[in-house]
Amino acid sequence: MTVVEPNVAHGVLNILARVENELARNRVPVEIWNSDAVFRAEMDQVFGTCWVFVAHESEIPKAGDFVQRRIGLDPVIVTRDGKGGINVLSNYCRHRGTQVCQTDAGNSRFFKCPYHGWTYSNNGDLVGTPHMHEAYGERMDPKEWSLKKAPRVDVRSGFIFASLAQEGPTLEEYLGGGGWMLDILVNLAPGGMRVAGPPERYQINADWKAGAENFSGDAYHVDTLHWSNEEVGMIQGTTANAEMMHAYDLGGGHGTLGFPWPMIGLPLWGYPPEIVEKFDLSTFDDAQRYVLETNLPTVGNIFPNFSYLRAFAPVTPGGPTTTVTTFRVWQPIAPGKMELWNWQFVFDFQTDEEAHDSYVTGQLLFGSAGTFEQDDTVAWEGAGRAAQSAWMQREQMSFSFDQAGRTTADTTFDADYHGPGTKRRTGFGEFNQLSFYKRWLAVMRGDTATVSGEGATTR
Amino acid sequence: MTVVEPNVAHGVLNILARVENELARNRVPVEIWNSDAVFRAEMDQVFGTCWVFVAHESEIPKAGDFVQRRIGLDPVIVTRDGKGGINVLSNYCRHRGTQVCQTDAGNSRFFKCPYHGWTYSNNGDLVGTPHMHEAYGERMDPKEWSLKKAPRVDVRSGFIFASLAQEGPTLEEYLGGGGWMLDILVNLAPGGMRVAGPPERYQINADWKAGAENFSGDAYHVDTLHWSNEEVGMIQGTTANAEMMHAYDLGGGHGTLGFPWPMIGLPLWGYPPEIVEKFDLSTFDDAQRYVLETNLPTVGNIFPNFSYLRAFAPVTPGGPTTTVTTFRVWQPIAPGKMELWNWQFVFDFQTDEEAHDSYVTGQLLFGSAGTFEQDDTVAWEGAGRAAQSAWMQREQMSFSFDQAGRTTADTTFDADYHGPGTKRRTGFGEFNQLSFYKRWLAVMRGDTATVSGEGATTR
Amino acid sequence: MTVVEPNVAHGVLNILARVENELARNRVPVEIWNSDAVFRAEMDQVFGTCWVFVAHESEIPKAGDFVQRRIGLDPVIVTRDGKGGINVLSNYCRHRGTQVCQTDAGNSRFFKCPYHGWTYSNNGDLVGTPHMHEAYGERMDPKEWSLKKAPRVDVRSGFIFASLAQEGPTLEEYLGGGGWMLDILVNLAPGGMRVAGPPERYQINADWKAGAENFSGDAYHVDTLHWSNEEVGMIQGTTANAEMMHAYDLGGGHGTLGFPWPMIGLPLWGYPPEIVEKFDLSTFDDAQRYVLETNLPTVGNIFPNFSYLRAFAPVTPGGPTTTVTTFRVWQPIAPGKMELWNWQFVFDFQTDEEAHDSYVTGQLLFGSAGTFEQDDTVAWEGAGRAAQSAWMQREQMSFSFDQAGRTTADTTFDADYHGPGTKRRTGFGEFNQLSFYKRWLAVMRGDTATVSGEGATTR
Amino acid sequence: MTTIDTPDLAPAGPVVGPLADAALQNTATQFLALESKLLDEAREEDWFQLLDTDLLYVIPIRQATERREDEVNRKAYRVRDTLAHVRLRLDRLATGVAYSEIPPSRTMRLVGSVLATRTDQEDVIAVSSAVLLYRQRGIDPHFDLLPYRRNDTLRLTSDGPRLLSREILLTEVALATPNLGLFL
Amino acid sequence: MTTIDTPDLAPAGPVVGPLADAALQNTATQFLALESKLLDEAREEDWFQLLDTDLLYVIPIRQATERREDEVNRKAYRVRDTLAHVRLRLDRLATGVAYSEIPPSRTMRLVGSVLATRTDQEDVIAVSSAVLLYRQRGIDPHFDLLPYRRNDTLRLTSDGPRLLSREILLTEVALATPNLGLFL
Amino acid sequence: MTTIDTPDLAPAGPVVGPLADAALQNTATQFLALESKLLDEAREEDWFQLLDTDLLYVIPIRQATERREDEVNRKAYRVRDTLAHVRLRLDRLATGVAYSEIPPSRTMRLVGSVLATRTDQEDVIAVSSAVLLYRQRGIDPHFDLLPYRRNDTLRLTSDGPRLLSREILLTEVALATPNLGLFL
Ligand code: FES
Ligand code: FES
Ligand code: FES
Ligand SMILES: [Fe+3]
Ligand SMILES: [Fe+3]
Ligand SMILES: [Fe+3]
Repeated sequence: MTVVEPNVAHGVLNILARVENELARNRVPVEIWNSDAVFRAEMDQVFGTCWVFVAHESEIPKAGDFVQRRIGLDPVIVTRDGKGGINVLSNYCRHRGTQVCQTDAGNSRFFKCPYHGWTYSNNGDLVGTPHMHEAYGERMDPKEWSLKKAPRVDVRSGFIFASLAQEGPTLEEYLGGGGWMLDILVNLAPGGMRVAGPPERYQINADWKAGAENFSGDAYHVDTLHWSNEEVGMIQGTTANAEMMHAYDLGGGHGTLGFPWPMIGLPLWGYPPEIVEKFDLSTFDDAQRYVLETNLPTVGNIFPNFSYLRAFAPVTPGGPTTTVTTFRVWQPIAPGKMELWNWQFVFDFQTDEEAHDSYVTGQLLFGSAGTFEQDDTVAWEGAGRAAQSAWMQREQMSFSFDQAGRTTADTTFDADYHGPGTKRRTGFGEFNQLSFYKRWLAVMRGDTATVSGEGATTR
Repeated sequence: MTVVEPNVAHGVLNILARVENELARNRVPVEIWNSDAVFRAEMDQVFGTCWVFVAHESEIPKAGDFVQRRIGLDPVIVTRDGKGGINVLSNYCRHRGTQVCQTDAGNSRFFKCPYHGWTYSNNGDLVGTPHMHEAYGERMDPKEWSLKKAPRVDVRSGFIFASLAQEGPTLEEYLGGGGWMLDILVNLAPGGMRVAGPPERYQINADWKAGAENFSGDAYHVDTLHWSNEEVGMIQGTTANAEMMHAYDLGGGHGTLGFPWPMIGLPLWGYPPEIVEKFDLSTFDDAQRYVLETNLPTVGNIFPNFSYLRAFAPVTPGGPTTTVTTFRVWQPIAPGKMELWNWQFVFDFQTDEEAHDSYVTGQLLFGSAGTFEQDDTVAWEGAGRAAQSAWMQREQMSFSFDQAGRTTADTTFDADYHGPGTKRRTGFGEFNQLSFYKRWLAVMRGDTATVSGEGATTR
Repeated sequence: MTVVEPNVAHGVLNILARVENELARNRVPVEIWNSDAVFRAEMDQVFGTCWVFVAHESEIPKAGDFVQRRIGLDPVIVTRDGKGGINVLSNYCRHRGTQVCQTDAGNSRFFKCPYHGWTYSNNGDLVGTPHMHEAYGERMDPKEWSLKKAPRVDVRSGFIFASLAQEGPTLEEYLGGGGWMLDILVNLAPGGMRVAGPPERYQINADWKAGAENFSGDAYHVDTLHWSNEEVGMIQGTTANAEMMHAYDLGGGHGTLGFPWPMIGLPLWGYPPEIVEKFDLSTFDDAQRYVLETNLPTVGNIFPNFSYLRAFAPVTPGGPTTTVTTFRVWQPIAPGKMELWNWQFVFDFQTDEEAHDSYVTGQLLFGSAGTFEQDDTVAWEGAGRAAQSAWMQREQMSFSFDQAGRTTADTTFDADYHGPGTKRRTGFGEFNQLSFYKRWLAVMRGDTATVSGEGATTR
Repeated sequence: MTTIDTPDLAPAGPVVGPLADAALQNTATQFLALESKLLDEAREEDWFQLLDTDLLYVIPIRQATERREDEVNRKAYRVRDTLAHVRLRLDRLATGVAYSEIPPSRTMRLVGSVLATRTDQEDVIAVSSAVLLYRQRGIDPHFDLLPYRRNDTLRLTSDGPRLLSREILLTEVALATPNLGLFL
Repeated sequence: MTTIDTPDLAPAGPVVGPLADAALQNTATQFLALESKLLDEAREEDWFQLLDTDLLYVIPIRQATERREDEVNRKAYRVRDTLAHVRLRLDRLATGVAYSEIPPSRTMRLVGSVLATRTDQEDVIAVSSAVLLYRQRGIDPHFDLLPYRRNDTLRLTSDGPRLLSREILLTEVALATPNLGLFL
Repeated sequence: MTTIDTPDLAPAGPVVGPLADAALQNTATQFLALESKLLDEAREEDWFQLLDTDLLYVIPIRQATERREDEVNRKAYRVRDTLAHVRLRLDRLATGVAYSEIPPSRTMRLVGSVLATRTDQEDVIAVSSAVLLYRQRGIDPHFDLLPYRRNDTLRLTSDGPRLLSREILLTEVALATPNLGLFL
């Protein structure tokens, strides 16, 4: 994609060259996880061009509804205008920069700047300036002087994405296999899914890529980092996790791990009959149905920083069970620092009680106090700290993704899989993580022409 | 002025070039409000050369009195020495840098460094070194080893200014029309004005220029940002404010808005007879008298960061009235961050009770808890945040001063005004703000030869 | 020493050139005390090559014992392995950087990474990876994939030092006269000294060099900065301190001040008979014995940032007396900011009661609440603040070490001193401080070939 | 234009429930102080004994909204624990492999602004408090602050007061600490 | 040279006024707790009911000076409010266009170190307290801290205690928050 | 696999000493509040009158260790003061040349989580508290925070309570302030 000039500074280009060399031997250099220069370049190259998730339609159902979100470091207002359109607006007044929206959510037809009163419609247009005649003679052009708007906004299965680049692949092209897999997760029933509540947010001393990498394909950490959950009965059989999880490399940097829920007697992620009977799988294609019958998407990431996870768990140890679905954004806030935005999702048709169990249990496991989440939030801190080390920089430290070259698991592609990208019959190998970083490298270099990515093309 | 080599870095010169281009079409680029490089250059070019207000004589009336202030980021001790002279001293010991003064105010003949005891007179001279003979043989030269001193210190109507540049225009030349207008505000009676109390300080997440720009000429914000005051009866008629305020462009980046107090039945800012009878206007020239009879200075800024405001208000809604005078410094403390230093002033002759009413009411409106002030302090935050946005930088965002080219108000100069600079018969137009930034650009480029500035020369 | 390429940035080289010029006239430029670039270069040039103190053997007496320390900004685990060997290990997992040790001290044979379970022996070797066969086929090479280790670790009189450089002088060569003098302080009895307790830590807004410089030879500050202690009877005769202290310039940047304890009736630092009778001075050479009989090491610094002090004091004013020994590290944590690590030491043979008195009194004087320490911690702040001043930078401010050229004290070398380096018969002159900075300059330039340094060679 | 009318001073009743007397207020104060001490000393099992079997412990989600009353969505949870959930968390901490809290965060729970009021139920009191939790994890060079208000109810039993319900209103919309691996 | 003379232990009288008994101390504690709760919950009108008609609310200016007793200039004000001024501020907040507090800052007022003493007047008590106010404005990514001590007097009325005077001594010389758009 | 067994609720006894009644708790609360006030007002000599002649004031050293019980080494001291040491410190401060505290730090000691319990000795009570000390030194542009818990004993004398012992457990392993030139 050439819409943004590759304005990465010289120091960054050197780092990217080292990334390329190291990726070739299944390594990633430490310096990308906490560097002012790399972070600044990411704000342009990654968050200035990619399609970034900003909100779900169920968060702004009515005309006038809005939520405030971020793309990279930029606050944006995601609005539902009077015509039902969705707008992603910069939150800086065009007159002198004062922020026109100071809330996280609300409902309003207008955003009036408190400083001098310039007033914008919720589609971004400048619709009023006090003392218009004396001050400006004629009306300021509403479009020329509108709040800056994300030039492209689109929706996939209720998920709203925005791109700050004028040109480039469409959302459908961009998501590619990632969107195809996302559909499997959420389009099981008419109406799809909705948020169970507003996002909860917590700040982690780790680079946003640490979360994205992990959700892309890290089957290997579960029976160590999360072992305590096995001991107390919140999960079972995690020692087989890396073996049972199959890795989908969906192209475009998108990756998913698929767990064989049917194999452990929990078809369709263990949803109970009263839920399953509401499902309508007829909209899926054959390849999707194959996925639904074998290794269902369980944890995954859509490049760059939008992840999901579906799990089955007791609402308390030994108690009744539920299936939970969490989506999250690894929101960069500074080099080596992110803010995690975490939503629980339920199916639109679920009863309040069903939704409540799923919501509460989803938070019990994967909220900021989650019995799984807690340990991830701090395990990811190390990379960013190592990145700041003068010693490690002198040593040209790189982290190891050596499983890709060493694993003895069967890493051939599943020939029965006919969906986008590829599927390996194992969770060993750290392949998806490497694909994530290869995509990152390409995007950082402004070379994002081949949207469907290496994963998709090797299919 | 060539006393400081224009040591602005290359990146800054590019920014300044864009500022020049944008100013030509009544715009100012967003990047100047929060940039490490621009801020660093300001410390040299602006605060290293300009005459900067540091204190008022009434704060250090007696020999030995001192207050600690700042020029740019540098702490300076402003002292009244034994001969009545005023000195502006750097607060770093010449031996090893320990700060010799750790208080905001006091009275002392000497500043003794706590580390090794080097002792400086309150005129800065090094007057003692422990064990002088063994340590240094002969006495260290008191001048060569004095605390670094502002090379030039001068006073205008009780206001003490200092310049860190060895050469350049005199204070009188520098202030030009700004000084002439300041005199109108404070020299109404013998003895002039005095501080009602020490400064109060509060830290604002906004660039120092946001305050300077606003006080230079922003008549347009009052009936939006401060409307709540109208609703509760603390002010009246603000919808006519931008129209009634006349803009004085005084040259040198100094600007003032003059309100027609006589026109609303409040000649001389509404001072009551018992005050007015103490006034002696005979010292003013004809042009000053014209100002006093028509549009009196009400809010203004002396370049770079020294502002004033005079207002008339009830001491409580519906209660008796008073006239208040506040001076303030927009003290830079970091890129995009300032500390506001705010003083209330009263006439030296005022009784304790008169002074008390003016002081308390001045603070009620314009202190850190002021019913006007509160809203300014946060409205100004946006520009600095926008300046940090990668998106806005890619968009080459500039803020709008388009009123200058579009206003339908009568913007011809008042032909009856014969004072320095120019006077327009309206507060619309954002002219003074543009003059402030034009001056800023010239100073940043080290091109400060024409002291009297564009405003003065067009008179 | 050429083991580390002089990768100091261009801006730093300019600063170093100015340091050289200024040192030639007994000055040191202000900019070295608080500069991102200088600090970053120090992490490589100083802390990446020098032998740095990390722990004392008495802190990790048993197999498995470890403490966590820092070299420059890098956390290191100092371990006693099963064979009694001492290892200095980087605390970043080689897989993805997670920190494998989250405690300050403990006892463990292994460090297991919480993220994916890679497990390291306490000698650093990688000894386990979960699912080894599936994940990695063959065992990962334990040495190739070990925690990064300080390539060189050595011990002098119980003090453990590490160097991150592969090559260079041995510890003995590096310490030179500094080690010889250290021995005098601690090797007075079999078993030497031990820590009285774990280190206490406190963060000071001053550059690490401020402490190192002070302990290298600042006899001149005592009767000013610490005068309050004289007034309350915790010390006596400090007005004669600079005169009585003799300065040992031990080469290699190491310096010591020697106080004539015998002259004031307190031979051997005033240790009482029951302690002295345990001493065995037979291991010392003639020059060491001369030192012990004349000017005993009292305060000193081993380049770069390891200092010591021995003092004699009442346990309370007017009460019984004790002799205290404190060691400390001036740990850099940011430009212009250090963390002081302070240990009290006692002789290994001392009874609990003797040790207790020495410990408590050592802390009373030189702990974070110490009646001496308090004032040092803040007097040192000034240099770093001055370093950030745009004004002082424009003035090219340098701090004064002019005593070296001006003192009238007898600064000829003591001809009776036959130890390493030189000894002057005075504490005036600021010579040791200049030697510290000369050494710093050489090390920063990567020119550390002549280990024994200028001090030693001029003997 | 406003006038300065001194409003009728309504009795305290409408503003808040009936205030506890000194003895009851003391019961509440000591209970909250004891709790904070036990949790700061990592004595979670002792603390568990102070919980009522009907415990409901909720941290709702807060957002910046134009009106204070819209900020907290009481059907949106960071945490919604019953006693069984708390038991689960303690059991997990006790496994020795709950890494986020190994070593345990060093904490200081400063409880103040305690206000006890009586409720409809004779044996239940309502207690409002403000808390600042200061946390330093592992070898973190920095610290984290967690400010919050709590609306609790305590059941007065013959064994002493027991925590019956707790609602925690975090002051901030985003946690400035990586997780809530602590009881608030 | 000092000697360790144990000074005659003067009775508490000279150090501070006569201490309140437990009931009176409780009155003060609950009053301050209630206030902090109402203000944190943006219930300013309820809080207003707790103010005495003779209220004087003062924040003097503090500077760093060599002696503690010179720091605070009691004739220098950040704020000096009577009840009419407070009414004005509340009215302004209620206009819906007092932008600095739209949305209202999320706050947590932690009140501690409460000490109640009796005064010359039977129906007036003096109350000293320490407060940390934690504030997060709008969509600020950061928080602001306001530390201060308060010297209050409360008038004991048949309707309960009322705030008669409040002096606020800020700990810092410069506010680390952009304005005092809050009651302390 | 855990089961949710509600443990036998042990009486408060084992968890902590016998709780003070409201009057005794008030004695402790007022004592700590008074202390904090005097120290914040730089009235160290008045504070000194509140110390028992047998005072032991200790700040042990804390480290991050795997178990909470290993963190604090009670034979390792930042400070271990008797009354004579405190006297010495006050005398030094009074010299006028104890530079670190010229001018005196502006401080705010916020004391909360106060819990008083009875001890074996009739005239001695144990008091646990949590404190946040906010400090701004001289012309520092920043502030320092010192969080800690205190375990005190007070001797009840006819002249009022006196501080008999104080153990200060700092929350952090490294002080985020340059020195402890203050009483905690
Ligand atoms: S800044 Fe928005 S209207 Fe002026
Ligand atoms: S630093 Fe001032 S006398 Fe040495
Ligand atoms: S990061 Fe240590 S095992 Fe993966
Ligand atoms: Fe995980
Ligand atoms: Fe304004
Ligand atoms: Fe010293």
